[in-house]
Order: sequence, then structure tokens, then C-alpha cells
Amino acid sequence: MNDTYLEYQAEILRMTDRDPKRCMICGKCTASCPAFSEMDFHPHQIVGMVERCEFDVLETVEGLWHCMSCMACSERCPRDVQPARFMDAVRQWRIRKQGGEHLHPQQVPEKIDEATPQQAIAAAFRKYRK
Amino acid sequence: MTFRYYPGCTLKTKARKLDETARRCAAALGAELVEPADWQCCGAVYPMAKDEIAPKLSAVRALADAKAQGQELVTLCAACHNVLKRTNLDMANDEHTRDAANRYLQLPEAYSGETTVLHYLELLRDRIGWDAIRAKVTHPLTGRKIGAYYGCLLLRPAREMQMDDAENPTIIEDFLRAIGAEPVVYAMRNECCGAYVTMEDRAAAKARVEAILQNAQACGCEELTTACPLCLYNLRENGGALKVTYFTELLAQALGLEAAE
Amino acid sequence: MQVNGAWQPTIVAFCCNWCSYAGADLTGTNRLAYPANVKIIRIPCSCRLNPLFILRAFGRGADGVILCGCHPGDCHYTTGNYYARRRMTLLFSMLDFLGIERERTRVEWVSAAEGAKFAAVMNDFVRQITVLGENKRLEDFRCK
Amino acid sequence: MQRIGVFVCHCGTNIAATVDVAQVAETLGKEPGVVLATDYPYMCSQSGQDMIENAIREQKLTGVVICSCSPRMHEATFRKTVARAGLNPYLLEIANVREQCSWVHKDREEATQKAIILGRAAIAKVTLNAPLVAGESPVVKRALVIGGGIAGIQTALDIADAGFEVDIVEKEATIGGKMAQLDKTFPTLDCAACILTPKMVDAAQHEKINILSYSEVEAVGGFVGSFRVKIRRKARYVDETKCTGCGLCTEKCPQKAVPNPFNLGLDTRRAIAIPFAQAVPKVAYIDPNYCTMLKTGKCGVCSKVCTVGAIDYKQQDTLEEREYGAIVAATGYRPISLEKYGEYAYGQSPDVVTSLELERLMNAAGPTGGTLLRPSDRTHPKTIVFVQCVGSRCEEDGRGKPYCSKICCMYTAKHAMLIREKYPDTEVYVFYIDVRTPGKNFDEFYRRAVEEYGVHYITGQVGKIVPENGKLLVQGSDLLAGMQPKIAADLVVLAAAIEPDPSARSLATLLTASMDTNDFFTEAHPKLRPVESPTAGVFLSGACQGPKDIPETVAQAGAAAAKVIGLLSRDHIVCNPCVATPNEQMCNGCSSCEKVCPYGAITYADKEFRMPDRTTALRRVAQVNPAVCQGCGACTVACPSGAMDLLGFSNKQIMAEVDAICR
Repeated sequence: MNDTYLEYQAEILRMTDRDPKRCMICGKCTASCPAFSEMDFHPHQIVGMVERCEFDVLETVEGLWHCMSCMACSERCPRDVQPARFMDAVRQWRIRKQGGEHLHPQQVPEKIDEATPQQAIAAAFRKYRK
Repeated sequence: MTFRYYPGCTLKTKARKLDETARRCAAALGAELVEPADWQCCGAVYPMAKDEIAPKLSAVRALADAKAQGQELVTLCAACHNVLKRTNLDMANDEHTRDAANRYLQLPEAYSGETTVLHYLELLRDRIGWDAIRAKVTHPLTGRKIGAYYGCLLLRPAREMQMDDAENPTIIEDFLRAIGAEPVVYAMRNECCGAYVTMEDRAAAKARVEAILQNAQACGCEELTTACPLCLYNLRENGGALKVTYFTELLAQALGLEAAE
Repeated sequence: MQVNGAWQPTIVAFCCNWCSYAGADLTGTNRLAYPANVKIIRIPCSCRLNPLFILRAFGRGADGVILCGCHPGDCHYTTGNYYARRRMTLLFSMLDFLGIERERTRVEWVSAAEGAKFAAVMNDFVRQITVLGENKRLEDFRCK
Repeated sequence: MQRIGVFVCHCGTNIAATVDVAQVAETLGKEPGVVLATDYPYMCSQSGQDMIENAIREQKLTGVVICSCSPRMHEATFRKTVARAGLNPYLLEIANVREQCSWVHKDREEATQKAIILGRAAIAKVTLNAPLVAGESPVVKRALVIGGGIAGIQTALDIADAGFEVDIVEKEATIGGKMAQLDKTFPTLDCAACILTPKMVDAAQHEKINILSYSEVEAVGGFVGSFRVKIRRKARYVDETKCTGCGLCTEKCPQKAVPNPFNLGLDTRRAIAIPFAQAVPKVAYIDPNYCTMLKTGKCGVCSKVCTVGAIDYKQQDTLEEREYGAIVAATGYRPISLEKYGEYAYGQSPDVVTSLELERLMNAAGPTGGTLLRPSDRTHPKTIVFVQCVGSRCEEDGRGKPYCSKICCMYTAKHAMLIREKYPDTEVYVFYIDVRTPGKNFDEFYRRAVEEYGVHYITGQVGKIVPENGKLLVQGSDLLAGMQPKIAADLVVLAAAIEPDPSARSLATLLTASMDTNDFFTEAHPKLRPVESPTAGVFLSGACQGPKDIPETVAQAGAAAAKVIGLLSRDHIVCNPCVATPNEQMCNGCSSCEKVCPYGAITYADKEFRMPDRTTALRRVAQVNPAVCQGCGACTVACPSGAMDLLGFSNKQIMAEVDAICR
């Protein structure tokens, strides 16, 4: 196993404080996900990829940015694996890596309109960049 | 009854209506909301990564301030509530977060989760009580079929938020009953509106809102109410099929503080 | 114990009748070797072990004492090994307090099917006690 | 003065090859108290045993040590040998010099030395052995079966057929349990009523079986062989001896809005009712929560129409006390409440039902007369979605159970198959995590559902069910296809996890029987004693021990009956004499021992003691019931004053062994 990948895995497990091995791949998270159709990989797959150390794939997963952090997957997970935490942790891991940031301040004006609440911008910054 | 009140950034700008009606209603119901002078933005999303301390600090400041005043901390925006409530639990239960935050903030007195965080709805339910509200209603919203839209942040994760059953909540329905309206239960009321993804992918948010509105209409909702500025934005801007108001606006109408449209 | 002028550790193993004693028998049936320093005393259940027996063994010159019982949840008497586990935890603290190396006592769960584990545990324990050397601290010289 | 004989066995070459048996005998012969030490090729042979017997007689031995194989092998044999020679069988100790010496060591010198030490320890112990007499206690030749489902009925029938009296205590008004509510049974699809009701009738007509329906166990005293049980006979407000079961009252009662528990509230019945047509006993009972007469004193219609005068509004609960030699717990299971699974819309839409409710909806005697109609609008559902593992295999979500409920995969395959057979125009989808079908003809059954009946099995779970415009929008995951299917269903069936009946927990306390964290009764040994509780005289039958289907339940019921018959066919029970015994002079009545006893064998009695100043004082002291004590010894260590000791493994004996080994 690639040592760097093992380090990544350790970092993600530290962030999530959850054990991906408890996942029994029932698919209830993915069944609950409101962003399913926009995602390339789905919550149960993200958990599985962390467990199997597939960071080459995780490095390119786009689905992370479509996650709405609605936590439905975590709420309904029968094994308390909490896929939302893995989503968030993998996102953090990507952002922490050089050049991993997903949102640049210059892009914001084109993304909002008159009524967009500050909350949305703050949240997007929190989720998409360091 | 005096409470510490954390409005949050959106309530000072785009969601002034929510803030303003909430204050007036609270005063009418005998609850004084005191806004601390120097609160900062909570960050809008709770950082789920365990090793992220800095984004939690502004929440800890607000919590420690309420503790210093010996008051319960009332929140209104669903996002602020989620961040403050969960950060508070971390400060009480997670040694690493508590130690790091206290080391960093150097507060006069170390903070370890002593403050009670109440959402405005909990204030209505648990501190004032539905019966007391019912007694103060002068303009009941009789005949209005209103659907509660909970969204995500008020309810989940249920074990931390402890407000209501995350899959079959009743608190807003109970509220609607207290102000004389007819609550309409529909299953999509706790499904995500698309949240901040609307900035990235408006089509995705639109699809979510459409499904919610379709279900609400099919179940007989004539209007919707919510506690979250972002939910309101999405339901209005990405949907628009139903009128959406903040629940505090409805309360203000029922208490006769504001005329119904 | 001195054997041919060289020190050999004396080790007492308390084994519960239902799991570990049977496990030790299985070690024999499978002809798996462990050092002869280990002498087994049969007790009905690990919860029969009064911590005083261990102190007595040390007082009489034992260099190591090991308690073997059924795995948690498998106790013949349902809960006996849980009591044993708690009592041993307290004894460990007390031995610490007395200045006895806590490595001289050990608790292991050995089922009736784990003959190989029994041998492995005993080999390891004897090795460990040999490294620790002779137990002088608790020896009761009045018994000499 | 001790006169101990030491017998060293060669076990052919098993021992003698590694251990110098002659040297062992010679050395042990010099131990204090030893008057005879000898070795012999096979101690367990007839001539070996004769040698021991003769030695005991000739040398007037007071104790015997045999250095041989494990006591687990031949202790019982040698105890009999010793007893034949007139010596108490517990004045024997065995030094295990085969399994724990000659077979595990290679060096002859080392092994010989160790054998000598083990022999010394045995001598030291036997010196302190006391003659023990195994007590006997009488056996009441009647069994109590708690629970009248298929498990209880089968156990009772098997015990009764062996000629022993059996009482069945059932908390509901009829026996039959959950099986009576089922439609068909897998994998053969026989009708549940057709195979169950004859058994119910057999039980009712069996001269040895006494059915106490609408009754509950209230207190249990005594111990194996002679339990004393208090049974509450709840008031039915109908005289059981007079009621003929004609059913007239159940048609005339004006209170019509009583949710029918037999149909799980899917329809209503009257306040006075017979649970179902084949109920046993077929006797009406009044539900006091709904009866107008009992609530307001005004009505009395049932009393007026009853031709035999069986109605008695004044009836009270009565208590009966009976004695039993053995008790069988057969309290069964129930589906868990799905109240907290709001995402499945159970309770929000009447068309989301549990599998047990579906059984009633498909049953000819159910609320729809056997035609599958959905509850909301009584139309034929055209698209049906089954969701598996609702609450099963949920580790820590605070809503479900960590275990697999075992029966759901099969009954769902059954439901899907029956629906497709009866209504071929119906589409049936099953969301599953794994399909578990280990059982005779089980996997074949499931494959038939897929291959012959065209049931759509989808690997994945359901995340959300949205009732909308008379449909149920089911959003699930199809993990193999990588899709998130959305199915507009007419009916959704949830395979709810099963849990032990809630009455089991209080019963376990009464019986001092242990339970696991899920409230299933614990068996005495998970593999070798699966139908016995660790508490002597208490046996387990059916799903109260763990999730089970009908064939397994019946098998276990028969096994429990066999164990009960084995117990009841004895006049007396021989008890293990190695039991705890308190020194009453030292006991201060602190209750520490009672708290750790897993069997409830310890009680307290106030006894008079002569004090040093010649007065007498009343003191509370521990008493051990030797018939209940299993001899674990937990109490001996818990006792702060050292008053409790264990016969056969006394403090002194174990200390003597320690001393001998460390010497």
C-alpha cells in the first residue's frame, strides 16, 4: 500500500472520527442523497474509497462539490458511519492540498443575485476553499 | 425572561424581515432579546472535520458571552443554530476542541459548553409555551393552509440538534396550530432545498425545489413557512409556485403586530 | 526455583474449569509444547480466584501468576469472568502501588478450543517472567 | 491422621515415556500423610481400579491421589471406584500429568519434576478435602409453559405426550400467538391456520394440558424441581366455564369502534369479542377500555343476549399459586415499532404497512377477506415495493436492532411470490441489502420468486418515501446499476425487525434467567445447551431466545420438551455438592454475595446467636440454597468478611495447592 495514501487515510479518519469498515454497503445514504443525479460518485462509494485507500480516484471526484451537506445520509445511516462526514473530510483534504480550492473570490459576483443571502456565500466559502 | 440573541449576518442584511419580526414578537410575548455588541459571523456551516478549530471560534465567543451574562442563547437563522448548537456540544464533550479553543481565545474564564442554545422555535415551545402564545393571538390565521418547510439544519443531526424527530418533525406544525393556521404535513418538508449549491449549480437547486413544491402543493399547502433565509431564497428564487414567509412574520400577523398581506 | 544451580521461574496458572482448563488439555492433546515452569491449578470459574491467592503465590516464591478464563460473554456461569476482570484490574493497581511489576500477573481469555493460544500465551508469559527475573519483593521470608 | 494413597498411571507410554513414573511414586511416597505410593500401566483399566479399591480397603486410606490423565477424562470413573471401596467419592484428587505434563513437555527430567509438584499439590489439597454428599431435592411432576404461540404449544404437547402435566400461561385471550395471524408459511406455502389450529385443538383437548389464557405470571419462587409460581388470571368479565363461544354477544354489542388487535388495528370489532374464529379457548372476553357497561354502568346488552348467563361485569382478577418442576419460557417476539422511521412514511400514509399487516391483508379471515386491497382507498395495488431490513442490522442509529431478524428475507419472498401468483398484473420490487436464505429449500424458494414469478430484486435501500397524489414515491438506490430509482408505488411493505416480546424482560427477572443486551434469553451454552437457560430448571423455546422461523421454533420447542421430560422423569435431582457455604458466625449480612450471585441462590435469614457476653442476638446471615447454587464461587471472593467458602474448592484447599507448587 502506498504510504502517502495511508497518511491521507489517517488524516481523513482523524477528521471524521468514524470507522468506514462499519459500512455494510446497504446504500441507504445513496438512496437518500438529493444530489444523486449530479454526482459522479455517491456517498457509499466515497466511504468505500476512503476505506480502500483509493486516493487516486478521490483526487478527481467531482461529486464532492455537489454535496449539499444536508446530512440526510448521516441521519439515515443504520450503522452510524455518517457518510456526510466523509464527504466533508475528503473535501477538506482536497482543499488543504496545493491548488485544491474550488472557489475563488473573483468568481462570486457572477454566482449570486440581488437576493442571495450572505449565508450562502459564507457557506460556499467554508465548503469550497481554505 | 431575558435571553442573549445571536442574529447572524444574513439577518442583518437580506433577512431583515426575519430579525425584525422576531424581536417585536418576542417583546410582545414577554421575552427580551439582547443582542451582544460584538458577535461575528458563525461561518454558516458547521465544520464536520474534527481537526478544524478556527472556524468554530466565533461561535465559541458568542457562547462564552452568553455564559458570562448567565443567559440562554437564542438563535433564529437555521444555519447559525446548527453551528452554535453543535459547537457548544463539542465544547462540552470533545476535549481536543475545548482545549484548543480555550487556549486560543484566552477567555477570562474557560468555556466548556455551559450555555443552553435555544432556537427561537424552542423558545416559543419550551420557554413561552403554545398555550401562552394561543392566548396572545388576536388575529388567528384561520383557514390558511400552511406547510412547514424545515429543511436540513434545524433537525439534523437529530442526536445533536435534539429539537424534534428528524424524519417526522412537528414543532412548526404545532406552532402553526397555536396561531390558528391549518398546518399541512407533506413528506418533503425535511428534504434539502439545494442550499449553497444554488451558487454553483442553480439547475440542481431548482430540481430540488420543484420536487418540494410539487409535493407541498399536492398535499394541499397554499403557502410555506420556514426558519432559514437560504431555504426561503431557494424556495422563492428557484421555485416561486407558492408564497413563502418566515415563521416569525406569521407570528407577527397573528399577534396583530403586522397586517397580513 | 533453583534447578541445577540455575534460577528457573515458578509460574502458577489458575484456569477455569470450563474453558481454559479444557483449553490446556487441548494443548496436550495436540502435543503443543510450553515450558514446564507453568503449573496449573483448576478452579471452577475465574471468579473463584480470590486476588489473595495471587498474593499468596508471590509470598511463597512464585515469579509470575496468570489467570485464564472464558472469553467475555462465554462464561459458563454467565457473568463470572466479568467479576474476575474487575477484581484483577483492582489487583493490578494494588500491585503497582506495592511496587510489583504488573507484568508478573496477567489475565488471558482462553476458550476450550484454543489449545494453540494456551501454548502461545504460556510461552510468552514464561519469556516475559524470565526477563523480569526473580520475584523478591513480595517474598515472605517467614515462609522459608 | 491422614492415610493417603498415591497412584501413578503410566497410561501405556503416554505418561511413562516422558515422566519417570517410578521416581514420581517414590518421591510422593515420602510426602507427609502418604502411606502408599505405587505406579501401574493403566489405572483406568478394570485391574487398575481393582488395585485402588483393594488399597483403600487394606490400607484404610482416607484420601486418594491419582496422577493420570485430565480429570475431565476420568474423574467420574475414579470417583465411582473410590465410592465402591466405601470411601467418600470427594476424597479423591487427580493430578493431571498427561495433558498438562507428559504431552506438553519433552525433557524427561523437567517433566518428572513437574509431575512430582503436581502430585504434591493434589496431596496437599486432598489432605483438606471433606467428604461431600450430593444433596437431593424432589421433583414436582408438572411443567409450566409461559407463552401459547407455536413454541409453547409444541413444547406443551411434547411434554404432555410423555405423560406429564403441563400448564400453558398465555397473556392474550387465546393461544396461537403470531403464527395464528400469518397467511401462508414458507417454503411450502401451507396455510398457517391449517397447520396451527389442529395443534391448538390438540392442546385444548389433551387431558394433561391445562390452558390458562388471559393470564400472566406474577411471581416465581423456589428452584429447579419445585418452583412456586403465582399466576394472575385477568378478569374476562365472562365466565369461562359457562360461555359456549356462540358469538351472539360479539354481534350485538353496540360498541363497534374497537381497533381489532388480531388484525393489527386494520379494522374494528366490538368491545366484547372472541379474538378469532378458531380461538382456543373459544370464549368471549370484554375489553374494559371500551366496554360502555364497565365504564359507565349503562348498557348490559351482552348480558341480555347471552343465553347461558356467562357475562359477569363484577368479575375480578384472581391469583393462583401452583407448583412446577420445570418452567419453559416461550414468550416469542413482536415486530418493532416503526414510529421513528419517518423517512418511510409509516404512520403518515396508511398504504405503508408492515409485513405482519400484509399477512392480515392477504388472509382470507383478515379485514379484506383475502383480497389484496390497500388500506387507504381499498383498491388493488398495481405496484408494490418491499423494503428489507427496516430496523434490522442497525448498529447504533438509536432506532433499530443490531441483529439480523432472520425471517424477513424468506417471508418477503413468500409475499412477493403470492402476490405475483394471485395478481399477475402487479409489479413487485424488493429492496434488499443481502438475501439470506440458509435453510432447507429456502434459496430455491427465493430463486423461484425471481425466476418464475418475475419479482424485481434491487440491491440497495430506500432512502425516502413521499406520499403524493395517492401514490407513494419511493426513492431508493440500485447499487449494482449505479442508479437512484424512483418508483411510484401503490403499496409499500416494510420488513420490520423483530424484537423479544416486552413481557420477557420482567419474566427474566422473576426467573433469574439471564438475557442478552437485546432482551433475548441467554442459553446455558450457545452451542451445546441451546434450549436451557443458565438457571437450572428454566428452559427456552422459540423466538424468545433469538429470531427463528417456524421450523426452527418447532424443533427447539421439541428439544426444550425433551429436556423438561428428562428432568420430570426423575423423582429427585442430585445436586452438585461443590456449592458455596457460609460461615454464619462470620457473616454480617451485608448482601455482597447476594448481589453477585447469577442464580439467586443466596437468601438471608434472621438467626439467633450467642454473643461473647452470653446474651443472644438476632443477626441477619446468608443462606445458600444448595439446589440452586451452581458452584461458581463469585460470592466467595465478594464476601468482605471471608465468611463464604466453596466446598470442594475451599480457600484453604486452593492455598494449599499454591503452597505446594511454590514450595
